[in-house]
Amino acid sequence: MTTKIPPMHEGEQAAQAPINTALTPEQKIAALREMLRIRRFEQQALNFYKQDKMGGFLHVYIGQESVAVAAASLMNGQDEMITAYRDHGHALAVGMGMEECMAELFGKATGCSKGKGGSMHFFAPDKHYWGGHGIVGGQVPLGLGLAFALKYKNIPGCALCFLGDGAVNQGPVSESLNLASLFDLPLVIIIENNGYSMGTSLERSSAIKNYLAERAEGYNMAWDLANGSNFYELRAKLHHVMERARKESKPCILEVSTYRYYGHSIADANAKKYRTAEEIEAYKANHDPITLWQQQLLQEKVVTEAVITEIDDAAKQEAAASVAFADASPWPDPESIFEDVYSEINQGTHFFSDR
Amino acid sequence: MTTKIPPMHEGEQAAQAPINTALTPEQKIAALREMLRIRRFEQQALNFYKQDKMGGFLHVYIGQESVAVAAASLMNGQDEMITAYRDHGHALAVGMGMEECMAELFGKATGCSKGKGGSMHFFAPDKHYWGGHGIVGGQVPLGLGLAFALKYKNIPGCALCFLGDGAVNQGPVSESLNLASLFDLPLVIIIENNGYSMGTSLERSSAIKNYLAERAEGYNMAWDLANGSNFYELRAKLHHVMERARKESKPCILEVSTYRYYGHSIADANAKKYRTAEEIEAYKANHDPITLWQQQLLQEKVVTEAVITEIDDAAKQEAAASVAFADASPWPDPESIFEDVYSEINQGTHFFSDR
Amino acid sequence: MPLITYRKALNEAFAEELTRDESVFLMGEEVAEYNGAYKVTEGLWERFGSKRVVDTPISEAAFLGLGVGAAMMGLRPVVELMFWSFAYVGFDQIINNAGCVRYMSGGLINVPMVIRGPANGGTNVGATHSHTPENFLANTPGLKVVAPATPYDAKGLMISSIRDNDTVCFMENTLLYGDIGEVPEGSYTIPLGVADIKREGTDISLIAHGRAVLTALAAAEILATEHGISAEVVDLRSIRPLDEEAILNSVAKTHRALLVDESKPFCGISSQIAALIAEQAFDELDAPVTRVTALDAPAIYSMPLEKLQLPTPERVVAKALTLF
Amino acid sequence: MPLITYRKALNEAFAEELTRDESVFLMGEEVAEYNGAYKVTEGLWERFGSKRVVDTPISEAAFLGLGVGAAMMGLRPVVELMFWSFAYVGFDQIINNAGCVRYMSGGLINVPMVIRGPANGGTNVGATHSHTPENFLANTPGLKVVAPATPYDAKGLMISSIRDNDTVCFMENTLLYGDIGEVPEGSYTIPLGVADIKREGTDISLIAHGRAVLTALAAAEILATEHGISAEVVDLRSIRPLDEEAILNSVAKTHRALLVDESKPFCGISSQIAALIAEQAFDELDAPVTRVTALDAPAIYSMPLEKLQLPTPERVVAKALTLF
Ligand SMILES: Cc1ncc(C[n+]2csc(CCOP(=O)(O)OP(=O)(O)O)c2C)c(N)n1
Ligand SMILES: Cc1ncc(C[n+]2csc(CCOP(=O)(O)OP(=O)(O)O)c2C)c(N)n1
Ligand SMILES: [Mg+2]
Ligand SMILES: [Mg+2]
Repeated sequence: MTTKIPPMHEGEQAAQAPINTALTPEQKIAALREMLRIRRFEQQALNFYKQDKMGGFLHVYIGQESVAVAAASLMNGQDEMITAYRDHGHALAVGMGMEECMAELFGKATGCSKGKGGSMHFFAPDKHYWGGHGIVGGQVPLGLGLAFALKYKNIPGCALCFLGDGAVNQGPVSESLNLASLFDLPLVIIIENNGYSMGTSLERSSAIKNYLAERAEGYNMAWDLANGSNFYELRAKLHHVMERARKESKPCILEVSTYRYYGHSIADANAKKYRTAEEIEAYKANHDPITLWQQQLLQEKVVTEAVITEIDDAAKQEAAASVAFADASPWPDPESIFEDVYSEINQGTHFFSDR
Repeated sequence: MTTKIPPMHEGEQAAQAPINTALTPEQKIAALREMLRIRRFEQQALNFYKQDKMGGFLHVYIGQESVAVAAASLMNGQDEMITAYRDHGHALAVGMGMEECMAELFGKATGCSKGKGGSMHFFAPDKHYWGGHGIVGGQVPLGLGLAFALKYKNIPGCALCFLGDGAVNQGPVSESLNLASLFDLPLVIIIENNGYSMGTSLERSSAIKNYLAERAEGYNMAWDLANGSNFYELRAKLHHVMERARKESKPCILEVSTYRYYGHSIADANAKKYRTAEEIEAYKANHDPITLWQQQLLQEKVVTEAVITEIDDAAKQEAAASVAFADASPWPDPESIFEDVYSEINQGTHFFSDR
Repeated sequence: MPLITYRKALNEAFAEELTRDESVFLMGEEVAEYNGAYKVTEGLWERFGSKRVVDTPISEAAFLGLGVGAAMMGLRPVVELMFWSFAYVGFDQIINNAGCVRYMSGGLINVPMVIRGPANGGTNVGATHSHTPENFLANTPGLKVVAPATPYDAKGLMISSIRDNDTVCFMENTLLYGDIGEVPEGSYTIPLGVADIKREGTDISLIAHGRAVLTALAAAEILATEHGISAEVVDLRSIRPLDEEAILNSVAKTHRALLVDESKPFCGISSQIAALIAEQAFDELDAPVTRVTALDAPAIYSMPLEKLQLPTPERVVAKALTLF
Repeated sequence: MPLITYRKALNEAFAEELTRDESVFLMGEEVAEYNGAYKVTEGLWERFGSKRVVDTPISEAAFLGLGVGAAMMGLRPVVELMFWSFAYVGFDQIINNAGCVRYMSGGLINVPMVIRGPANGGTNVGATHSHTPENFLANTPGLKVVAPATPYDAKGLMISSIRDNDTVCFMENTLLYGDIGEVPEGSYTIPLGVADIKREGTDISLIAHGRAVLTALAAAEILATEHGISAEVVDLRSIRPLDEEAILNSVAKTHRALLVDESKPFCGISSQIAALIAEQAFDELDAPVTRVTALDAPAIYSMPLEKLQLPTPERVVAKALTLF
């Protein structure tokens, strides 16, 4: 007997799921706006990364925007979210501001982490957003802890924990599956399967029967698949597993097929070597989640082309403004290196310094 | 489609497996002798542990002897073996001497590890035996490496890697399953499922559908189950998966149901708290692998009661002699603390000492 | 004051805090139904139930990470490592999550967790089970590290650690669990970062943490009775925050420093204290700062040799005499 | 002599050893088809094939353990950690397996493995990606630790490390990969445990490893030209085995020691060197042993601040001047 969740609300049927028919036009437009905001934000970040306005890595989410936006659209104020280093999309989706995020990329004092975390380490606990984690798979045990805390506190929410297809092979992820199932925790694990971990295709990183999510079977845990290009399907499937987590306190894995257009990070010199240009273009042409959502909304007459352009222009302007904000913001004070290490106010007395 | 190995040579049929019909009476008796030697060795160790002749932990294998003996009986000089801290049985089964093993328990210079490793850390590379590892699950990645080396060197052997039912939940174990399957390594993973990890029953430690070994499915890896009380079945199933590893370079998991009579270690004050006396006695009475093998051999007229007694007495004497040897052996020289750290002869020049 | 064991002192600290604060829970392998491998959590599962005292599978990485996640949400997990030696299978969770999240979030997130368990050699369990990683932990800005030597300190420091808003790595010692000392009933705290002069003296400072404090005290007694040397014993108690002032004051008084440390010498805690004294009390020193540590090899199993591998009062005395 | 990069020097070492010894293989994430995240293994997969240059999934614990198991069987794995920061997810394999198996087997088993990758801050990747765990590794008897500062040293030390019969932890640095220096063609070895005087001097010893050596050299130049102070720069090259003699000889000559260390100060490599000098060269010292290290906080992301967090020539000069 499989633990796969029985088929429901897939493909064209997904629009009919109650969670989707309940959407107002405003909500549908809001989802489009969020996706566009993420894309425009990251495109700006890309530009300024190339101009050396930021350092380190920049892992862009472009191509995957639907996933974070669908998940965030279902959060009810009692749910929690955590993800890996490809975290800008999730951050904006839960409501973090472009300015604080861009300023963080610029390493400025006005950044969401005061310039201390950088691209991989965005956090907004007030928005139920727990990062932004740089070590592959490392966020999953933490997500388990979020789910544990929800249950412990009798809060009927769920913890949404995102990870990549490559991350599934980290040991702590497997350990977490066992614990989540054993303890019946409201943990929703979302594998954003974009087919690659850096330059390694799924086939070269993972021994599986058919799907990564199928590993849930070994832990007697429910699992399902979703098409990341279909916003309605994503919402329907996510809603189902989130409700199951909230109401029955049961974990599951949802594997979402998606794609990233850029290299692993912007430092990825090989971005075009392990994939063909055709593969990338085919995805952009046929599966782009934003394009498809726009088409859907046009078809539903929820928007016109003009409205789309208006929303997009606003997103572009907001992104440009966030760059201006970041650029104009001050660097953190050198003394701030020593701040925020420990929770005490007067930290100087508490730890070693060579100064 | 399941990756479970189809039923074959189970229960009473197992005696008919070619690998078993090929056994000479001498070989059958040898197997009995090995099991009895392990049991008598450990009973002696137990006695002298209680007399403070040894320190630390003593994890006895009594009740599980058939597993290591069946596996060792199938090793062909090109196979490798590795296990956890409950390692005396495997050590004796591959041919380590009682004297060097007992002396190691006594912490003597004549011990197999010169008194440096202790009960949990027996090694005999010349006998293809790679330990004896104290960190739960830690031997599994190493076993993966043994299998990797076999394949790399084009040696048509297999690596036998034992672990407990509790150890299955360590992350590096899952990682190793993926790698073994992805790289097609000749790794035979044997879960000695004795129902408990310390005081925790399988149900309290592991979320599974039916069997731990079933987790192999998620890695597209073959798996099977074996009854640890049935020596013929163990051999038949082990032989099948070992041959598959040797000839096709394919990994698998074999889950063996077994039982330990004593507490987790001899320091386990709770040994009788998490299991009922009835459970233990029922196992001893109905499932003891040595008793059952003796009955089998009596039935086959391979042995008489007298022969059994003779073999057993010899085992007892050998065990007693190993104690005498260990007791009479010298302590290691204090200077030897500094030896064997690094491979250089003149180690003193190479590392820090406060002396 | 009641005389109780170090083990019981810890147990009382847990019971106090479990009672006082609903957000405190204990977690680890065998901590609940089995009462703890070393019985430190004895009776607590019966008293507080499965929600507050939680048994786990053998998955240190996952349950340490669970602790971090739960702590970020405001709970106060007290996570047991059956041995600190097992920390290495969950080391990423300790260093990168517990240690870095506060900083990387610009102070938005606290991780009020205690990670506890024994960290010691001397029990014939061989190298894999005898690690003393307090130096790795204390090296990591963001983590706090505590190592009590007495039942009194164990209880007071544990209560403080549970109430602390940062992750505290609490280093216990299986050889001390049975030690008996005076411990007040009820709650009391000992602030982290305050060393304790366990014996006053004028001629040499013996500086130690954990069980090495007892070795130092034994050595001080021998130095006094057999050699007429008055040794001061400074018990660091807390390694990070470190009470640098207490160390420097003692050295300014005695002008000689000998560090006693059961962990390995290369980049050990004693290296750090030696470096501190060498830099900041150079002019006070009448003799080189010196140390007695674990002999620098993996922990040996053999019973008599393992005893020699850890600092003994005799080795401390012998080394001390070279400074006069 | 050809002028090549540090990266290329390492690449040549691998190519030499892969050619010379069939038992050598490279393994790690993206080391083969992708040429290595930092291109250190560029071209080797094409040249030596998938058997000798092996891509892995993101499973450090498993492939580090695989390396140990294969090394026990006589192979010579050279395992890449894309960053040494990722060592913590496989730390048990490094400390308990690579570090302890030889000892626990009474010398029956060698583990001739190299674990390599960059260990440095300074590249704006934040705290999780900027760890420098050479002190944790060097603390562990059984492991060797090497940290070359120049292309020449990188190649010679790598060849020695691959041929060494123990596990060598090889600490590279992404900021050095592009540095150019003279490197002989073909094979040559630099023995582990031999420091190198990178600049002779008489007034003060600047002692460092890895990239801090370059910082020390820059500082020495400033001290010479602007302050008339002659600084000797001791490059440890190998941290364990440690060339204690070279350190002590230099201090005996200059009577002043300043340690420059990019890692965190608490129980860092510089603590160990300071403790060594304080104990063994006490009478030689005309001033306290002192240090310049990474500022003691998790690595900050912000670009200008991260530069300040690591030792700079200016900080070294300022500190050096306090010793005169
Ligand atoms: C433990 C660890 N190993 C390696 C890395 C380097 N690394 C960062 S991301 C990545 C690939 C992850 O791929 P995937 O999980 O599929 O996520 P995606 O990048 O596709 O979103 C690797 C190897 C790391 N950060 N942490
Ligand atoms: C990483 C780690 N965690 C915990 C322990 C302590 N420990 C030793 S054995 C054991 C139970 C293992 O049970 P199982 O795998 O079923 O093997 P069995 O003892 O039954 O043979 C535990 C928890 C350890 N040695 N290593
Ligand atoms: Mg991916
Ligand atoms: Mg078991």
